[in-house]
Amino acid sequence: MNPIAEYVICALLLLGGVFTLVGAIGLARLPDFFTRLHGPTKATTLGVGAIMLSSVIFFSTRNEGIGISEILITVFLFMTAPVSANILAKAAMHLRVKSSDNTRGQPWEQ
Amino acid sequence: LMLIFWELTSLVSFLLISFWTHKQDARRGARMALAVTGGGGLALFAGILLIGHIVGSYELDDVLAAGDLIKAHALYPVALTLVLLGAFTKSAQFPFHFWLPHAMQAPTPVSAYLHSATMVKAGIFLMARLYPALAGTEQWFYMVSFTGMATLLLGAYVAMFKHDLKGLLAYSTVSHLGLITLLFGMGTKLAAVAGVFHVINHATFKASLFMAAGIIDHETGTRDMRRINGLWRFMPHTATLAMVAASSMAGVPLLNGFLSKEMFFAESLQLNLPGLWAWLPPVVATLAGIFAVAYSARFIHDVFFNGKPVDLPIYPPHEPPRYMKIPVEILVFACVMVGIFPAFSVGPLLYAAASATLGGDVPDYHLSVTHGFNLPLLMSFMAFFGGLLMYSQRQRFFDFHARFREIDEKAVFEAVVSRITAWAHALTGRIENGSLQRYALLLVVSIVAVAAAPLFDLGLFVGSRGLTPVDWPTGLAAAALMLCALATARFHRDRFYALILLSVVGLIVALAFARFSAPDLAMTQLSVEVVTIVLLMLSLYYMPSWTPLATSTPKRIRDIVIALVAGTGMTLVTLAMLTQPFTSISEFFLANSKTGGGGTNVVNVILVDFRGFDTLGEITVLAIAALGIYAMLKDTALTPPPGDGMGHAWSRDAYPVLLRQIARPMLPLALMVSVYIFLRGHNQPGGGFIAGLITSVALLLQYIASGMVWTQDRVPFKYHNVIGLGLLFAVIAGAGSLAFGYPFLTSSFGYITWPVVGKFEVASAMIFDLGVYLTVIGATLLALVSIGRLSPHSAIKSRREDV
Amino acid sequence: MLDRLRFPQPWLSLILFITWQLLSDQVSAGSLVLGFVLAWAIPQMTGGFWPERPAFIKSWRMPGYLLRVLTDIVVASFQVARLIVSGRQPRPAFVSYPLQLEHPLAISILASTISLTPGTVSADISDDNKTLLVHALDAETDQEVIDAIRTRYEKPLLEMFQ
Amino acid sequence: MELVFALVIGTLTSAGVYLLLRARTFPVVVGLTLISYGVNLFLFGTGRLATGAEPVLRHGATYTDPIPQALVLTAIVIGFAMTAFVVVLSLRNLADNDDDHVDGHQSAPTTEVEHNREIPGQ
Amino acid sequence: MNHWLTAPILIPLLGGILQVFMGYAPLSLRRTLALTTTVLMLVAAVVLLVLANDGSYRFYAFGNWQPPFGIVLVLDRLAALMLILTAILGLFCHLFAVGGADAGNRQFHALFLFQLMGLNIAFLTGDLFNLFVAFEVLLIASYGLLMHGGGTARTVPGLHYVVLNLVGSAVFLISVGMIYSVTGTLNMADLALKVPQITGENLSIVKAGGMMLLVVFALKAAIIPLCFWLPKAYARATAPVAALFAVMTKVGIYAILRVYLLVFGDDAGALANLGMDWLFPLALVTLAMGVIGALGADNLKTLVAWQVIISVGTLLAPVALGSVAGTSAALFYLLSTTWTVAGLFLVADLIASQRGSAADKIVTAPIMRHRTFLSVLFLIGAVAAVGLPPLGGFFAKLLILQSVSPGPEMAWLWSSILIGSFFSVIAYSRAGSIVFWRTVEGHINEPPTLGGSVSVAAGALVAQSLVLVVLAGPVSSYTDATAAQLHNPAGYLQALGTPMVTEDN
Amino acid sequence: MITTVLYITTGMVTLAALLNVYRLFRGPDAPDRILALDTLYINAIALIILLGLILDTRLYLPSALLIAVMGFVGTVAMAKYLKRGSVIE
Ligand code: NA
Ligand code: NA
Repeated sequence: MNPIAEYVICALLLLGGVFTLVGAIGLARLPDFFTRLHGPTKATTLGVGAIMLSSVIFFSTRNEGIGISEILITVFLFMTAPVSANILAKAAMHLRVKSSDNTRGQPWEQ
Repeated sequence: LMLIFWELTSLVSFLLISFWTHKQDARRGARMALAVTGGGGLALFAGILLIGHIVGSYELDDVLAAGDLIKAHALYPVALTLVLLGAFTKSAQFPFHFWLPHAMQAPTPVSAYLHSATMVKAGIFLMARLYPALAGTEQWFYMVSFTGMATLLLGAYVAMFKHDLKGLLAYSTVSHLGLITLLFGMGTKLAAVAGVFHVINHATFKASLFMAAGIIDHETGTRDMRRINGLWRFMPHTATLAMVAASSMAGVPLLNGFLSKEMFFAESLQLNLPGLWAWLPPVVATLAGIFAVAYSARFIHDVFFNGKPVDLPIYPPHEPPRYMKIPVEILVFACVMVGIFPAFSVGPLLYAAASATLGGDVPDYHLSVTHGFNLPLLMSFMAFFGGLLMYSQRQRFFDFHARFREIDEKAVFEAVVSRITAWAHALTGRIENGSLQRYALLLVVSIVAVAAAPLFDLGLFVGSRGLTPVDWPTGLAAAALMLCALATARFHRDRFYALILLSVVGLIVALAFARFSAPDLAMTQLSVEVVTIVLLMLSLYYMPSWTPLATSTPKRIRDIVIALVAGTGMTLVTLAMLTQPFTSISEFFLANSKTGGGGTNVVNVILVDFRGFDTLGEITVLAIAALGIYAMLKDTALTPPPGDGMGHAWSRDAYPVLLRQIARPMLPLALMVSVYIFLRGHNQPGGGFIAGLITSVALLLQYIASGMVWTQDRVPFKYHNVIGLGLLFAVIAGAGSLAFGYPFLTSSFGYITWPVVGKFEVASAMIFDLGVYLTVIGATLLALVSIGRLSPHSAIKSRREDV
Repeated sequence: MLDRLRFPQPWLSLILFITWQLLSDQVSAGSLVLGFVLAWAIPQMTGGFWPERPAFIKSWRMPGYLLRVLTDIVVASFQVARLIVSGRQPRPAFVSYPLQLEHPLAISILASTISLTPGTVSADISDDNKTLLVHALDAETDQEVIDAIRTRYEKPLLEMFQ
Repeated sequence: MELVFALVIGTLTSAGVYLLLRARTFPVVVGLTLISYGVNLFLFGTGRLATGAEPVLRHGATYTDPIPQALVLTAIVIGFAMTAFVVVLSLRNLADNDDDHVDGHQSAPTTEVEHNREIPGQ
Repeated sequence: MNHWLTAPILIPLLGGILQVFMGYAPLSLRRTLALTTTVLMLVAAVVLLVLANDGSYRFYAFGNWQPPFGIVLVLDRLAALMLILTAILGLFCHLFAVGGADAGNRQFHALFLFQLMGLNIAFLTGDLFNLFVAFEVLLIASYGLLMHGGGTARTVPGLHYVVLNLVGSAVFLISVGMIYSVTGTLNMADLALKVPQITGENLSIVKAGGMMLLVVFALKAAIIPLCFWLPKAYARATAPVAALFAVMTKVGIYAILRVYLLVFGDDAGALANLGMDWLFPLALVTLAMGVIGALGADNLKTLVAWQVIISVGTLLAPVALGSVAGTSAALFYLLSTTWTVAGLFLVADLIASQRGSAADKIVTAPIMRHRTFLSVLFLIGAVAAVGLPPLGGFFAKLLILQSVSPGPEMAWLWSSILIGSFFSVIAYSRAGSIVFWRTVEGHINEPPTLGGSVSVAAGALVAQSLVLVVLAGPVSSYTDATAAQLHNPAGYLQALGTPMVTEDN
Repeated sequence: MITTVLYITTGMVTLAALLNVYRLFRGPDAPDRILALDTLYINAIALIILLGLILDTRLYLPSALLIAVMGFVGTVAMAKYLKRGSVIE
């Protein structure tokens, strides 16, 4: 395992961990549902993407062929995250979940 | 064998009595008769079994020979009581006498044959046959004779006051049976002979009286003695016959009745009972004689003389046709013959019967018209005059008798039966009250109770393997799982919230499977998890969205306690089990998976090869469940609540754009993934189940995103056929080996090398897995789409074509 | 007849082919052949499920677009992370974004990109596919959000789909 | 590790049994699912816990017992079929008797017990 | 290794699959195909009976894997007995169903055949987990069949039946888990070898597992206190289904016989005769409860349903005492009571169809059509059920009473059986006389005519009690041999030595 | 060096998962809970990949892939129930 790969993997892992944690913190502390929606769609998805990348490098540099099926997982995540965010937002608006007071503009009536 | 005919007679009598079905009391009488005689039969059944057990065989002569062995045996008293119970109920002894009079409802020929001559005598016959085996002991004497005495007195007394002709005859039969039983009870050989003799005599005169009563009934249309008077003028011939028979019943000299009654009186004197008791049998005998004479006198006088007949349904009565009287004449003639020439006429018959009863040694007895002037003769004269006296004062006796409320045994019996049934109905109603809560509680409590003992002495036990340390992520995950499980129980009233918590629990369970080296399980659990979520969401639509509080607090505390006990039990067992050393048959599978099964994923090879039959059963369960669900929902109409119970109506927009667009590419991609997982299943985690579930979920997404009708048009096949095809493939994969003489489900595999592609494996297990794949898809989709079709919108449109 | 045998949805088959290589972890002769067969077979079966197929004109520009989106996602994540960590109260806003794209797939791609990229989530699409409701996490003025989306994402998509 | 595993199974069983004894079909179904999770984990545990010992043959590896894994896989699928049936049956029960009581007194008038029903969720 | 062993499983499976495909074929075609499948199954059962009658064990290793690793089918006398019992019962129930009860659900015949398949697997399998799978197959099929037929009456009892059995299945898994965690094997013959050698704490684990397994089988066999779901469920099921269910409780008893004589039998060391001391009193209480229930029944089907529970009690008492004669008597009674009860369910349904609105309620009602024919059937059935001579029921009870040796058990057993019969005489005679004789003038709207197949099926099942009397000799000698075979499991252990099919032979 | 980093990352992701569970419990409305559940699914993917890395095996990758596909469909079903009620119609 050559040193450069090791460092890259560690960096990606830490990056992934931090982002996942930040996404979760966002989810926990942000005031209303709609603001919380941003956390997972971006931070968590990127965090998991980083961990996926580290896994690709980890397995590819172990001289037994390349390990790239993780990429597919990331592709699926990037495809589905916005859709689930959208349908969740629609559901929240339907249930008239109140957004925090300093929000400019109003959600649409469902 | 005898027992079978015994029961048969009680059965036949039941049917015959109830011959006149429309009459309500005929039915009741019949049922009562069946119940009493049936019950007695069962007791006899037990008695005979006991005797058979003691003697070791059921042959009659062995039993008779082993008389003293039986009497000495510890079980003798029990056996005797049971046998006697059978005899007494059959021959209507006190206290089981009440059914006989009510059996009188049966039509005349039946009652004549059944209730006077044979069936009722069966009890006596039984005592006679088993006399040598059972008689002679103290217990026999007391039970038989006292019952006999009681029946004798009671029968005679009640007969007196019966206004119905047949009622009188019936009770007189009861009384005479009592007399015979008493004779057998006395224990002396001579008494037994007397008993047999009276059996013969009673049969003759009682049968003729019954037929006479039948004739009177036939001629006058009634049997009420108060209305039948002075028939002498109308049918002198029948009258004379009846009077002779009646006087024989009363024990008038020169008739057979007198002889056996005289022997009875003689025997009652011989009984050497200690002290004061010595006088009891003769007094009883005479008293019974008095009553007998009384009711015989009533039978003669009240019917044939005593003034004019009162509003008879058929008037004027006249002599019955010739053929009806012949049997009566024969019988009466027999009475007279036996009365006058006893030794000549009935001697040999009596001797044969007696020897059968006494097992050979018949005492010398002397049959003659009279035995000269002696005490028995005196007793019969006293009985004669006493009876006439009593009859003349009958009016006072009637008033005296009228004071007792006339108890109708039938009503009592019916009341008892209906009270029992009402009580039974109430009891079952209370226990089996149709509450699942209670049944589930009973089941859980029994399981806990049964497992408590062994687990209690297991206690908190850690086996020799000891505990391994916990890494804190696993610990945290376990804590989260426990928290969510308890939260599900706590918040189960908010149904949606409970389902989310349930999905979290499911997810962590899947992670646990992955954590403890079970990739196949993790994937299966995840896929099933999601399909279950979709299933629950589909059904939650129709359910109220929260559960009102239904059980009272003490009950909930009780349930909590039971749940905790069950939980601790499981924890104890798991802890003990996990830490005990373990050897299992798994080495075989690890060794033979590649060589024998042709795959490196041992779990998959076990599923499709080593234990393929389990999987065949399993996919059949899936198929049946889907068919059952389809059948259950086929024509069920369910109207969903307008909103989600929290005040929001359902929104109109069913298919958001973004979801529809994403669903388009997802299907081919998901299919690719499921093909990938299917093909690698044999060597890497994967296989038919998981691939099938992925394809089902992909198709479900189409149903969710674009609706039932849109998707249904694009699905070319019917799910029933997919299930059928799946099962067929599985069976073919298994049956293929039969052709080569190998057992069902034997797999074979080989490697094929193609120019470009190189070497790849072809296994029969692959076809089996394909069967699994298709069945899973067919079953999952048939089930969930059937629920989908319930919704009002799709229900209408899809009436046209069925899934 | 022949062309039906060819590729009804060429792009989809290509994606599927690449997916198969990704799935089987190594690009071997076997995976290529099987990938090709599957990439051809599956679209045949699932053709019906994708009715209104877009007519790509300039599809070669798609990779460039994806690369831009990826870089923006990374940048956005840092921005959002900084916001969450600072604990500052965000200034959220609902912005109605007038769409110029017509094709539902194009609109979906735009909406997904918006959700994935900095500070914005596409909350809803109007029934007439004319406007897009965007929720911005922390934006001074609505116009700022609209302009950013217009220039960075809608323009390239318009070129591709027009 | 074994203690935690045992406690998890115990908790799942307790929660499941409590819900099983409730008076409505929905909690009963949820209870049954929780119990089946507990049972599947228990059956899985009979092969003793092992980390990284996947029963997929590769040279130089120790393997855990594959039998319980096969049994649990079968149990999960059968459990799914049964859960699906009982859910649909409770739907059918709703359609036939339009209430999901299971404690004997079908849709009794709201007894005083039900008046103080809690506000769900909180 | 005789392929016939798989016949009772493959025939209904293939028949069922055929039915699944032919969901939309004309009804008459489907009926003939379904009936031919049941007839073929009967033929297979007869062949196996002849094979098993030579007293030897036959084994069939699926997938050609050496037991205890693969799953093995075991054919002995007991299995053959149960197979023939189910095959005959299945044929007549099917004949009755074809008379009209199978309408309303295209998949009725598929479910019916899968139910028979599940039963046959349960009787033949020699593997404990495969027994669980067999139970699941026959349970899920019975759920589907129980809900068959229109109307809303059977949903609630159906729900009770399903939920309770789900709990039962969960506990079954736990027991298998407990036993496997110690013995490390699932094959019953292997278990019989390993159970005696268990020591220390493992003993209490396996004991707990064994006892819980007994509770599961007790739930299946409907022993008190786990029997209260049965009356409403069976009374409300459609007639042929209820008749077929008469054998469902017997599966529980078969399982007790098979597992508890083989694995926890006399020579099971510390775990010998596990739970049998509990079973005897429970059996008698079940009998008493059945009688009370029968007395309190307000319609014929409920009366017959409680009769099922009475026969369970009567059947289990001699089994619990564990003597060879007891087991043999129990098996004889099992044959007689299963067919009789099934016949009574069918007769009750015929009566119900002829009495218009009064159906089979024990109340006064206008005279029904075909009264004489139906009353004769009911009479024979009732006499056989109660055990009055001269029918089969009597001989069975006679054998049971004789099988027990003097002592306290004998007193208890005799009194409960005899008193039970006494009260059931009252119950049946009361029901019969009210239903058939207590009639009132009145008109029943057009009662359907009695179909040929329907009355033949009901008649045949009831008539078997006569047949059993005639064949009492050979049948009781067969059951004696079965009981003897069961009580020395040495033969069963040869399963572990089943020869594998190799290239040469 | 990698192993220590792996443990740190696993710790962080586990903490993230716990925060999600916290939000799931507290979440005032149902959409919050589904969002928490969906994020939990994504965290689970991360955990599985990390497990694969720790154990140095690729056997768990398909499980992670499965969660990605399945988690999405589960979330969609729940959200659609909240909004539309009937998931399939
Ligand atoms: Na008179
Ligand atoms: Na964004």
